[in-house]
Amino acid sequence: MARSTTARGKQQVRDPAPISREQWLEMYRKMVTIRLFEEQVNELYTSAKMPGLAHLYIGEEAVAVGVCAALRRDDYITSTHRGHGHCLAKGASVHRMFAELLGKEAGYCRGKGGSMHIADPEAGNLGANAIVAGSAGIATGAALSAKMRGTDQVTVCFFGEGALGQGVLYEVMNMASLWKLPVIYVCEDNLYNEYTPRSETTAGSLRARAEALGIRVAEVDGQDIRAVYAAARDAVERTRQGEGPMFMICHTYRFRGHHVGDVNRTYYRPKEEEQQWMAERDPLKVLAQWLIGRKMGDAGLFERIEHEVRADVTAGVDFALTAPYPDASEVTQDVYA
Amino acid sequence: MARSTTARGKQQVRDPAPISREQWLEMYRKMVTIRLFEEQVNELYTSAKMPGLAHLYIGEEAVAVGVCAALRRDDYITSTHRGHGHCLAKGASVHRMFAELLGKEAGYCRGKGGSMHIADPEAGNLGANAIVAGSAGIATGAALSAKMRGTDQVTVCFFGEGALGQGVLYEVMNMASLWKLPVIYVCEDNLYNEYTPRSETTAGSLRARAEALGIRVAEVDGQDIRAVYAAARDAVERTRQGEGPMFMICHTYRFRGHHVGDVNRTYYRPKEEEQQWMAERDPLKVLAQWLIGRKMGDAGLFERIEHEVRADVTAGVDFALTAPYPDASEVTQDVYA
Amino acid sequence: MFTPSALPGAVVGHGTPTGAREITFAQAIREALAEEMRRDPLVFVIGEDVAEAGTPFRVLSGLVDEFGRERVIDTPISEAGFTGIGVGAAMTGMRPVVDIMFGDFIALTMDQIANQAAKVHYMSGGKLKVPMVIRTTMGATRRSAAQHSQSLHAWVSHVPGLRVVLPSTPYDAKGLLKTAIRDENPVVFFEDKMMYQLKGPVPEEEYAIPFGVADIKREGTDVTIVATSSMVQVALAAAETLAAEGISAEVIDPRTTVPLDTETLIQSARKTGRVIVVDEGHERYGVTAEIASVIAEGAFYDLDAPVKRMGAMDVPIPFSPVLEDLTVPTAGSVAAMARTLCGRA
Amino acid sequence: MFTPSALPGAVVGHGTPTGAREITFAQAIREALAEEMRRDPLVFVIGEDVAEAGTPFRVLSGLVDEFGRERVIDTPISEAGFTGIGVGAAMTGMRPVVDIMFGDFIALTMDQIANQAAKVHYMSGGKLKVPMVIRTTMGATRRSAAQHSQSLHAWVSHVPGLRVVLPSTPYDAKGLLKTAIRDENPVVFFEDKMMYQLKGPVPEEEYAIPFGVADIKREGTDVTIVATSSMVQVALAAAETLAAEGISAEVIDPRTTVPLDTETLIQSARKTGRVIVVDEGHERYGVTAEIASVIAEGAFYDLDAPVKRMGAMDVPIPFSPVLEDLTVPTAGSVAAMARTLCGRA
Ligand SMILES: Cc1ncc(C[n+]2csc(CCOP(=O)(O)OP(=O)(O)O)c2C)c(N)n1
Ligand SMILES: Cc1ncc(C[n+]2csc(CCOP(=O)(O)OP(=O)(O)O)c2C)c(N)n1
Ligand SMILES: [Mg+2]
Ligand SMILES: [Mg+2]
Repeated sequence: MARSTTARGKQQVRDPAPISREQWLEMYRKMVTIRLFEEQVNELYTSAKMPGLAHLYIGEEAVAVGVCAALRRDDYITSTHRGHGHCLAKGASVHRMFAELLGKEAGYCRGKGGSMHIADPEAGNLGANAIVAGSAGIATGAALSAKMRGTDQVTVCFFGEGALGQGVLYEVMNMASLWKLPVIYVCEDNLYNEYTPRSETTAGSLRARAEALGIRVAEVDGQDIRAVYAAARDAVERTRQGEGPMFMICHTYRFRGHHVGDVNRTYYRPKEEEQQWMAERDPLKVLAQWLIGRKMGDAGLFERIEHEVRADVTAGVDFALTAPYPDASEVTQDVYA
Repeated sequence: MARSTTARGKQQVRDPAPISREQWLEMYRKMVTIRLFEEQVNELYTSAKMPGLAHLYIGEEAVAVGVCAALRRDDYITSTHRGHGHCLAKGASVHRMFAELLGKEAGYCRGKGGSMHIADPEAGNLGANAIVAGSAGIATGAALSAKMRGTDQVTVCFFGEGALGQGVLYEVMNMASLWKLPVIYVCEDNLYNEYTPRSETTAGSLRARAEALGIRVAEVDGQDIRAVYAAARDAVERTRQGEGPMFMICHTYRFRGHHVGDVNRTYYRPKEEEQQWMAERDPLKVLAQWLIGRKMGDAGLFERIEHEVRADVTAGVDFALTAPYPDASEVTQDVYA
Repeated sequence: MFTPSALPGAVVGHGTPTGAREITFAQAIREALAEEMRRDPLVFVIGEDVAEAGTPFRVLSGLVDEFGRERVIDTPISEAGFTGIGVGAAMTGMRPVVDIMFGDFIALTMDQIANQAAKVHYMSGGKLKVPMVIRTTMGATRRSAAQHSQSLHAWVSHVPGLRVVLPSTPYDAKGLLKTAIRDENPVVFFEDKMMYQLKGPVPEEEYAIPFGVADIKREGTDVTIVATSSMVQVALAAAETLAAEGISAEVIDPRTTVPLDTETLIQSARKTGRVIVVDEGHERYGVTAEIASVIAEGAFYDLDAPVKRMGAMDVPIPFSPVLEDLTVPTAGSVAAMARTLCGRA
Repeated sequence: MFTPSALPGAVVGHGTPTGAREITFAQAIREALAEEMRRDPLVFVIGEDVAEAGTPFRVLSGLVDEFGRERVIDTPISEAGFTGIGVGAAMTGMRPVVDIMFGDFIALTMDQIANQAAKVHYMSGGKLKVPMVIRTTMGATRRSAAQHSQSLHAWVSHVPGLRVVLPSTPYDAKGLLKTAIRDENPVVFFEDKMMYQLKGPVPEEEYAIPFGVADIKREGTDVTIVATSSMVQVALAAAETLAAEGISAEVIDPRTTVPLDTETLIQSARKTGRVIVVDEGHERYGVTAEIASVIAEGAFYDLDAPVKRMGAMDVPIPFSPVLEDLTVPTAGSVAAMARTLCGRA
């Protein structure tokens, strides 16, 4: 369930928004897409087909999908180094995503951005960012822009809890609160800043940090897409209506390493912890079980969805692997507009 | 009275510490010293004898004096662009202060620092800073250093409420809280960031911002040195004993312009407001009245103190006016240690 | 890579007109902003104390009265934050003019400027752009000490994706700021605090000055003095002195360090065979190094003497006037250098 | 202004020894830190993921086991904050070694580095000092894209009060880091990520390398190649190729850009008459500009050709390998430039 409290701490519990079976199944499909896309990315890395590294979103799918399901296509998002899930959830195609990850011209950034810089303005994605909290200013500025241009667009700024270490986040949240900007700060609290546990990097209380700036906070189970979606829908409504910024804390967990090369992790987090999250808190299973309980789906249906998605992902990676690299002349293009 | 609350908000009221008449009179003398020093600085400016500008501390004397009275000489302070009061309160001599403001070799920084950079390490003053919140990192680092070196030195970081606009302040307060560093953040809330009222620059609650980081907050009437001193003594005791950082909010007001050249102020703050503060909340009068009420002083005594201080200030400015400038060769000295 | 921006209905100006009314550098900046804000409702100003206060330098006085607080936005003391907000606003259709009070404070915004604003267009494969102007200040001798006196344009000139402007006269200030606001890229615009009260001719009619076009502020034949920002005034004063001694100095103002009009600089160097580069940034690893090496390479076979560089002394700017005045090039020191170069010392 | 720091009980080393054991660049860094931390209890390391993780590059692996979490301190993701904490700790008697994971992130710390650390000693009239080392990285071709591939040493080289070190071999890395830690000033120490696995001879016995002393990595007579950091390896490879073609290239590594050993550079330029300056920072307004103009001035009458500069292309670093590889100088492109200079193209 989504708990939403005002800066003053007043509690109000809301039920997940009642939406149709089709919508739930669409969200399920999107989560599966992210899951299979990321598994394929890992495969590309281990088979040395992908240049550089990538930060997988596996385990956190419910956050990106649940939040983006509450957004319009013309609403904005900004993303992070762990951005594949956000990009796909906001509408990116696996074909062009893979192409970007492989540095191909057909990629979203003509191969110039790579995994950490995928931007898809047509879908409202203002770009992933390789600087922790690097998009906090951009997202807040997009919200100011929407307000000044008189549109009712909402901007969602995704970031990990590690971004709370960056002072600029407080600077822009303060201005968003002062100016009642239509921006939602979505904190994906997966318990680790790279290889350091959150408890060693973050004093006091996450939620109190936003509340102290006069920002309303919603704290939800990030593994339960129904809770995420309900909170997001409420937050989007409020911000669109001009109530000012919101801060969403989504408790989640990355099932894999910090990046594809982070294989031996026991020195910073126990295997048992990983296994427990994967066994009990897998967002795909959580939603599937609920759908089954509500007779909205069964094993067969989920297998079919997975089958269809896998076909799309396979087609996407094949497309990308054979797609051409940008021409050498591209290197000096688009430095200036 | 000083109200001290834990990060969790529990209230506990304490009486001003019972200290001797001599100590109160010494604090009074220090406040008068700052007052007359600053009036002389203004005089130097209007008579075009001082290069550049200066930010006067007049009206805020009780904060610097009350806090520094609770410190040992080997405790550290860091100061701001409005730093003359802090420097004098921590033990600087008016002679060398004036010399620095006039760019003379006898100044605390051999004339190289000027009004905004006075440093006096012998007295524990690590320096004023012309970057808003610029000394937050330095002060926190000094506290880490004291802890690592195993001394029980406390560090006080003075700043105006405008410094809450700078993200670095949250970054270092978070680390101070995580590591239980012996540092006290003293926020001089004089209601204005330069020419903009605090209400237009600061959302939510000042105290909640520190509490959210797990830092204990004390909020006091900055015009009443007894309240300031009591809160400071409590804060210094706690931090020295290893309880971790504290955040002190001192409600105060600058009686003069943002700097000596800021004469016409009505466009950003009403004359009546200034007059009321000066008439009712002058820290010198507040203490004098209390001392008179307690039969610890009378008009004659205060006149004598003012007379003595004025003699010192006059001697100091005369010394500085006739003191030699640094030799030209100084310009390339001390770039590297 | 650079093509001058199309300037709707603008007379492209070169050199400085004669017979026009005289206004100050600060007024020129204000006029450019006001005219652009009238022309384009997407242009807005954001920064500290920009509204009623009109900045501590009073450069923006009156703008808030005409355009209101919605378009002249006072911020908290959060340079990194509101610069980042400018980037996001620019990416989504607005045209922010961000005010960074003292150039020293760009140190707080380098991530937003260099890692975000400068790279967004390229990283996105050309899909996103950041039409933002960052107005800030430079220049010493104001007795403001080491943290309020730096000229840090070398930092941003080093970052691909940024344009960097250094006006030296009211005329250039107005014409270049208009171009900056109409440019589709992030532009860092440096105003020397010491020139705000400088008066000069500025025509009433609309004009704009393209980037990458150096201006020959004074023609000469014996020595070329390449100077930026307020150093142009210093160079012109030196040229005056030298003229009296029979040394003919040519004073060239690149006006933008990025893009840099290397052609004009090299041509002049070829003509005179002697070059001094004067800039108020620190000399070491500063703007004078780039300009000097571009000229030394381009005019290699025509130089009669090594290219001389004169930047700010490589020391933090001291407060004491007797020391501070030693740290920046003066008409006297530039003239002396020219005499030496011309074998008249 | 610069005098080499006194190095208690240290053999001052020049050039690279032969016959010593071989270790990697990363091991050399770790050894220097471990030895200095043993020697001086005031030395400590602070940064992100420096303890158990030993940094993402594993450069610090094992340090925490020997020195504990009190002296190898993991921080939040707060570069500005913990750099500022380093400044304060250094001012009060400690000797912090601050770890900034990627050089691109110094953009977040420029106020702490340039406005605070670099100026404290001067602004205080010499009373306070900041003996702090900032270790960070540089270098592209790691497929890390525009925000994780920059070489920003030009920014800090421009700021008086800082020392800037760019080691090119394991031997230099160890000897220079020891000097950096013992120096009384803020030192920015750049490690090229691509060299961490590079092996080279490093003696067992104690040694340190003074700042401001360039190292002639290879002697030659036809052309001088001044190179920094990993570009030294590139230059040496180019020199090898050139030797086979009968072109004798001298490769000089300044090792520190501040202080810069101008004497050695100029002498070599005088000897060969032809110079190429290679550095991985962006070419425009970069380190190559300063070095090239210093040489062009100092060796003016002995140069047979203009000093050539080769820096990183003036574009944000692209992700795509086929593009990224075009942005940095290579042994091939340096050799080609040398041929042209020597009229062999
Ligand atoms: C300013 C900055 N500092 C450090 C890094 C290196 N880094 C990349 S991801 C990361 C951890 C981020 O943790 P969090 O924000 O919680 O996101 P998560 O990886 O857990 O999704 C770090 C330190 C960076 N990219 N940017
Ligand atoms: C980083 C930075 N931004 C802006 C300024 C310009 N400035 C100097 S003082 C000041 C206002 C500070 O207000 P506050 O912190 O409340 O201190 P007060 O002047 O009220 O004592 C500003 C904006 C600065 N010195 N540093
Ligand atoms: Mg995390
Ligand atoms: Mg204030």
